[in-house]
Amino acid sequence: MTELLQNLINGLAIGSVYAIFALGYTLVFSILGIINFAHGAVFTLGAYFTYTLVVGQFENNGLIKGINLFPAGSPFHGSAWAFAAAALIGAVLSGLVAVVIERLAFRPMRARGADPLLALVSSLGVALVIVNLIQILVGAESYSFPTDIYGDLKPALIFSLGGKLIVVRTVQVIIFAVSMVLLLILGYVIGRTRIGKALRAVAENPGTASLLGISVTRFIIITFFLSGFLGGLAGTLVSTAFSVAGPYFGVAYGLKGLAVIVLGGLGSIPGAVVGGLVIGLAEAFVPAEYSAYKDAVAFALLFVILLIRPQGLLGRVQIQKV
Amino acid sequence: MTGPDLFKGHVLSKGHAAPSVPMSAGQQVLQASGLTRRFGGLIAVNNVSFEVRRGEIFGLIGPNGAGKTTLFNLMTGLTPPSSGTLTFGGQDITGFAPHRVAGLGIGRTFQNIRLFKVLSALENVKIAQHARTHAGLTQGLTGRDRAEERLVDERAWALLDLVGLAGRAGEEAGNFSYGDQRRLEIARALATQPQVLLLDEPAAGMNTSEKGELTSFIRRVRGEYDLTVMVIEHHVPLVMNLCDRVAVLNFGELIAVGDPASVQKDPKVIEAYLGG
Amino acid sequence: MRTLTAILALGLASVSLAEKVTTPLPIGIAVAQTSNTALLGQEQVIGARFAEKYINARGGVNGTPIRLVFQDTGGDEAGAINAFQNLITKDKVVGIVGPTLSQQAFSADPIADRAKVPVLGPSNTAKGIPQIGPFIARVSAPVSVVAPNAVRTALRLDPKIKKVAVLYAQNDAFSTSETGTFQQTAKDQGLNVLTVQKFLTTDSDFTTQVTAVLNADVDLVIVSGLANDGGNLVKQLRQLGYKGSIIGGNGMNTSNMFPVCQQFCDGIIIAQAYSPAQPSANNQLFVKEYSAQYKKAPPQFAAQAFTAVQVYVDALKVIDRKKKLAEWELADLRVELNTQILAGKYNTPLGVISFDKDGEVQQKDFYVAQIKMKDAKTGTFVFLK
Amino acid sequence: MDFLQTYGFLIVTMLQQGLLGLSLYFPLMAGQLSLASPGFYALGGYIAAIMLTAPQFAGWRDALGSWIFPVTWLFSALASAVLGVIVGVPALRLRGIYLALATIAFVQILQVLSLNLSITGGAVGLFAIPQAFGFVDRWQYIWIFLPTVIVVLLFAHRLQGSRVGRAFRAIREDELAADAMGIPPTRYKVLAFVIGAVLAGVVGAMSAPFLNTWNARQGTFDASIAFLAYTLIGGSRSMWGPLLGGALLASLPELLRSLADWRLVINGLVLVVASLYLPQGIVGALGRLRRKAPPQRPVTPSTPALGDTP
Repeated sequence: MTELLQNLINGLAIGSVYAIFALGYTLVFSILGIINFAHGAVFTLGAYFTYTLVVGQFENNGLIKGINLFPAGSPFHGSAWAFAAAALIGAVLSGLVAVVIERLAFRPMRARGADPLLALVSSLGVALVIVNLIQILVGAESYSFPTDIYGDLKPALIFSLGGKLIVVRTVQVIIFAVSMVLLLILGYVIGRTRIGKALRAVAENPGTASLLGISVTRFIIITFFLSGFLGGLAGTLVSTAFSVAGPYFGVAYGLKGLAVIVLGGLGSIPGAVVGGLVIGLAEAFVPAEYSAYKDAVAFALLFVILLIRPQGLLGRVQIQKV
Repeated sequence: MTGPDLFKGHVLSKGHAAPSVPMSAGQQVLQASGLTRRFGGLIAVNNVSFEVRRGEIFGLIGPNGAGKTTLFNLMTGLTPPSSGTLTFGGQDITGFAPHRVAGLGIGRTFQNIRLFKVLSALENVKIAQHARTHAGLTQGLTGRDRAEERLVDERAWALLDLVGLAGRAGEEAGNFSYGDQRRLEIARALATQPQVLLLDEPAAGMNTSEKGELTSFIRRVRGEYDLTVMVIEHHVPLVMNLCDRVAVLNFGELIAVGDPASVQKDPKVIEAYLGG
Repeated sequence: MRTLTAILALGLASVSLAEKVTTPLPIGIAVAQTSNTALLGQEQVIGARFAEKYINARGGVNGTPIRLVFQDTGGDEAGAINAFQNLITKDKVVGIVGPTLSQQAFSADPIADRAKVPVLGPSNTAKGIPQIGPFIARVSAPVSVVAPNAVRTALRLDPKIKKVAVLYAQNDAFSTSETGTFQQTAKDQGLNVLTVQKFLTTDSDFTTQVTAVLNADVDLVIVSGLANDGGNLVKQLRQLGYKGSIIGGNGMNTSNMFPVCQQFCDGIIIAQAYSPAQPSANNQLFVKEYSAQYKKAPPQFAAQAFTAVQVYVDALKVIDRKKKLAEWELADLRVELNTQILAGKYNTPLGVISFDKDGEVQQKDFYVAQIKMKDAKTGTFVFLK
Repeated sequence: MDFLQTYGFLIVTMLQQGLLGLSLYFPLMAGQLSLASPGFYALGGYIAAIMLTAPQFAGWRDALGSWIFPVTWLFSALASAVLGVIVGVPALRLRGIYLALATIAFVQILQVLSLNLSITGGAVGLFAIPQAFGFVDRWQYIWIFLPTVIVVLLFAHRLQGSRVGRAFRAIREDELAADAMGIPPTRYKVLAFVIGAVLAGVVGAMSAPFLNTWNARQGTFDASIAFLAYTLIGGSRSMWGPLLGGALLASLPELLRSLADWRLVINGLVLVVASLYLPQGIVGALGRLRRKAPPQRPVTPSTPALGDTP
């Protein structure tokens, strides 16, 4: 029983990060029908941006040092607000990078009406460039955020239940809360606002949308910005919980994110959330002695769900007109 | 007028041609009973029963959305029926996969033309001979398919001749005009060596003189190849001119079957077409 | 079949033209400068570069300077083979230091062995590396001899230790073989291994493993992992309230771990093949100059790369005294160099080392250190006698 | 000679990667985007590595001598075919990107398995693999890989002109229409998938001695994407495309070797630029320069002209 509860907590925390990360993937897919492999690299970038702004110190192996926005002695130094500001700026910068990626690596392809699969290769190229640039600029080391990043909060809440310990890490709570708030905001934006309705119209049918006077290009840019923002923020959240684990940090998330969006249904926004939580929970419930197989869980689930329900948990069936 | 030696007496025909069901003129070839298809809450085809007799040209008409194409899809296995049965020459073929249906001898064209667009006209017609040939991977790799390949090639050219496209055999099918694509699609359907040919709006997009040519063309192939033809068509004069019998579908239900003249006078048909 | 085989194998029989040795003396460094293995590789690059400067400033090989030729192996097997072949035929090096990973060594070392080019593995610790061939040796001691010291030291520091949890990165070749040694040592010492947990070097969330450790209520945790995952694991263990002792494997013997586990690194007992505290004059000079340049004590990977270069230079000095290096044919020199490497004794930053007939390093001193953190950023490995 | 010593491995690697590109091409002939090749490549390599190193097979090795190598290829081919059918039959019901993702999942699952099993040597993998036919230098493996490339190209060429090849093309262009024209899609999709699987498996078996070692890093997601890049950048509509793409992209990091740290950055840029400006792939772009000869009508006087009515 306690184990169940513990697994539930762990699964929800990691699952909520998978969810906001995967949302970025799925937004782009829903609009353009392409999978942007550079999303994992943007995730990594987000973490590095925030770290650079907050801590501003890298070791010797790279070419640049960081910029500390809140150096010691400045008013916000070491406060949770400084961190929140840095995380936000980091996410915005990630969003801008995503927009640049769209401009350079996707738009020329779209103009030509090329095979959407080529976008896979193109975005892989972008990921390769980003990851290796990070390595050249700041080196391959890992970094952790300072432990006081969330102010005076205790690192964890530990209580005993029926003789067994239950551990709730503060970062887990923060990650979960931030993710949920973000999802609610996003849900509102997409479900209720004009921008959201337009986005859905573009996703539904780019042709009709442009007839309705919606500038498709503008919405693609907005979509990429949102996608990069979410990816970058997910990177920051994960790295505060664990560490900024080197330039290749995002690759594993990129791959798992893929499993998440297919599980939930490609292009489905609630699907990304459900998929993220399902995979997070499934991994948490892998018994410790089989933890070696944990990474196979997401993919086994993916394989099975594709065979039973190819459109994913919440995806819609595409009816082919004969 | 005898049909050229395209399907009969051919080396290829031995054992590979559609199993010939003993049928004499006027005997039923296809029989649908109670065919029904639902999509979600919508009933596209509702309890439709009819029969098609050997050698006739059987027209299927009805307003847009009446379920004509769905009925074709049910008959060729592209869509499995929700209920009802379909027999072909006495054999129950309900729920058969499309390639099995084609193999048994029901060929078809598509309302929205589904040629293999980037492949040449010649290749389109060669591909459709699949069920009538048998060379497997090993024969293909070892060159033991040469005799068969030559015949496939000859037959493909002959079919292109038949529809007047032999001069453009190497061109990509997608580059052809609308009318030529329709004709190529008929040639392709004929290449499957059908006993029954289903044509889904073969005259769509054609002008009056082309329509006239099409009518005589369909008649001619029917005679030459001993076919039974079923055709969906909107253009009423064409249907009346071409078909031996006509069935009318409205909102998924069969409202009339008979010779063109009597169907045209049927009050239910008039109501369906004029609205009410 | 046999004749066919002979013909195929002969092909263009290896008629290699006689070539003299070039100066400055080229020594090949084939380590991972790109890919996610670069975290280890870049330390090796620094260590080797430093050795080149250090040695040439002291007259190189009896007056002849050395020149290191770097070829990136990337993180994969094919990259390692390409790097080796470039070094052997294009760069005409006298010997090679590399590659970074044991898996790459299994792939690339046979190439050098067949070409009769000596190889010194700077960081390959898996079983079977020196046995690849007569030209393959390594300066990195296998895990089986390094790890047990740490357990013994931990027991000396806290004789009450009884219950142990073992954790290891199961996708890392080094960690999986190290954990076997740790578990065996723990049993030999009469300890009770209550739980064995696996993780991946790519993992970042260790809540599951940590909870299992806390529930087992152990007083010693032994972690075999690399800097990032190991550091993260320790951080999470401490954050979640684990109070007992922690032993870190050799993969965590790097100051790269400090930015990851920060103040929580404090107290980790680490088995070391290299310690900056090693008292030899040689090492102290190395540490002093290295720290002056890089503002931190040399990590093990850098020290081992340095050592490998030094071994080449020391062996070359001996050969040079017998017959001037410039007079050697390259192919002969490589063979002679290999013989000399295995014959010699070297006073390196790792202490005094020599090699057995297979090429396995015979290291006198192993070390156990405990990490002491001054603050969240800076810490030191404190040598435990 | 020095050239062969230095670049021999690279040249053979180019052929090897070209072959792996081709292993994606066969399913693509039938319109199936499968990224499962690295899984079969890994499987084939493991089978060869185990047969060549495990003590249980010592008797076989003694009895067979150099024949053991072709035997490993055969076993890898068989195992890949069987696994290909087991995976292919359910997975090939999926289309497009969904199939691609399912096959990626398959590769991932195999990789986790090979990391955890003892027979595959865990994370260290298998090593000290004997050299095929007593080869010493890497370039000598050209005697295995070059004939394989030629055989595979001949195979692909014959296949394309045959009834089976036509069926593949028909399914690629329009699965539904192909079905309605009498072609059973599932059977041919599985066939195309299995051909690709067998090729990848055999290349794996040949590569284990070539690389001297085999481990779980051989069949990864990265490899899936690399093979896809070979095919798309080389050109997916001609057998020359994946071969050329594999050879070029495999050699690119080596050609850029002098750039050291920057080489993967440039490599990435090349991928972006190539996919942007060569949408049909290199071979596709070249193909547009060349006009195809119109098909020749067979001269068979016995056939009566069909359109004529007497």
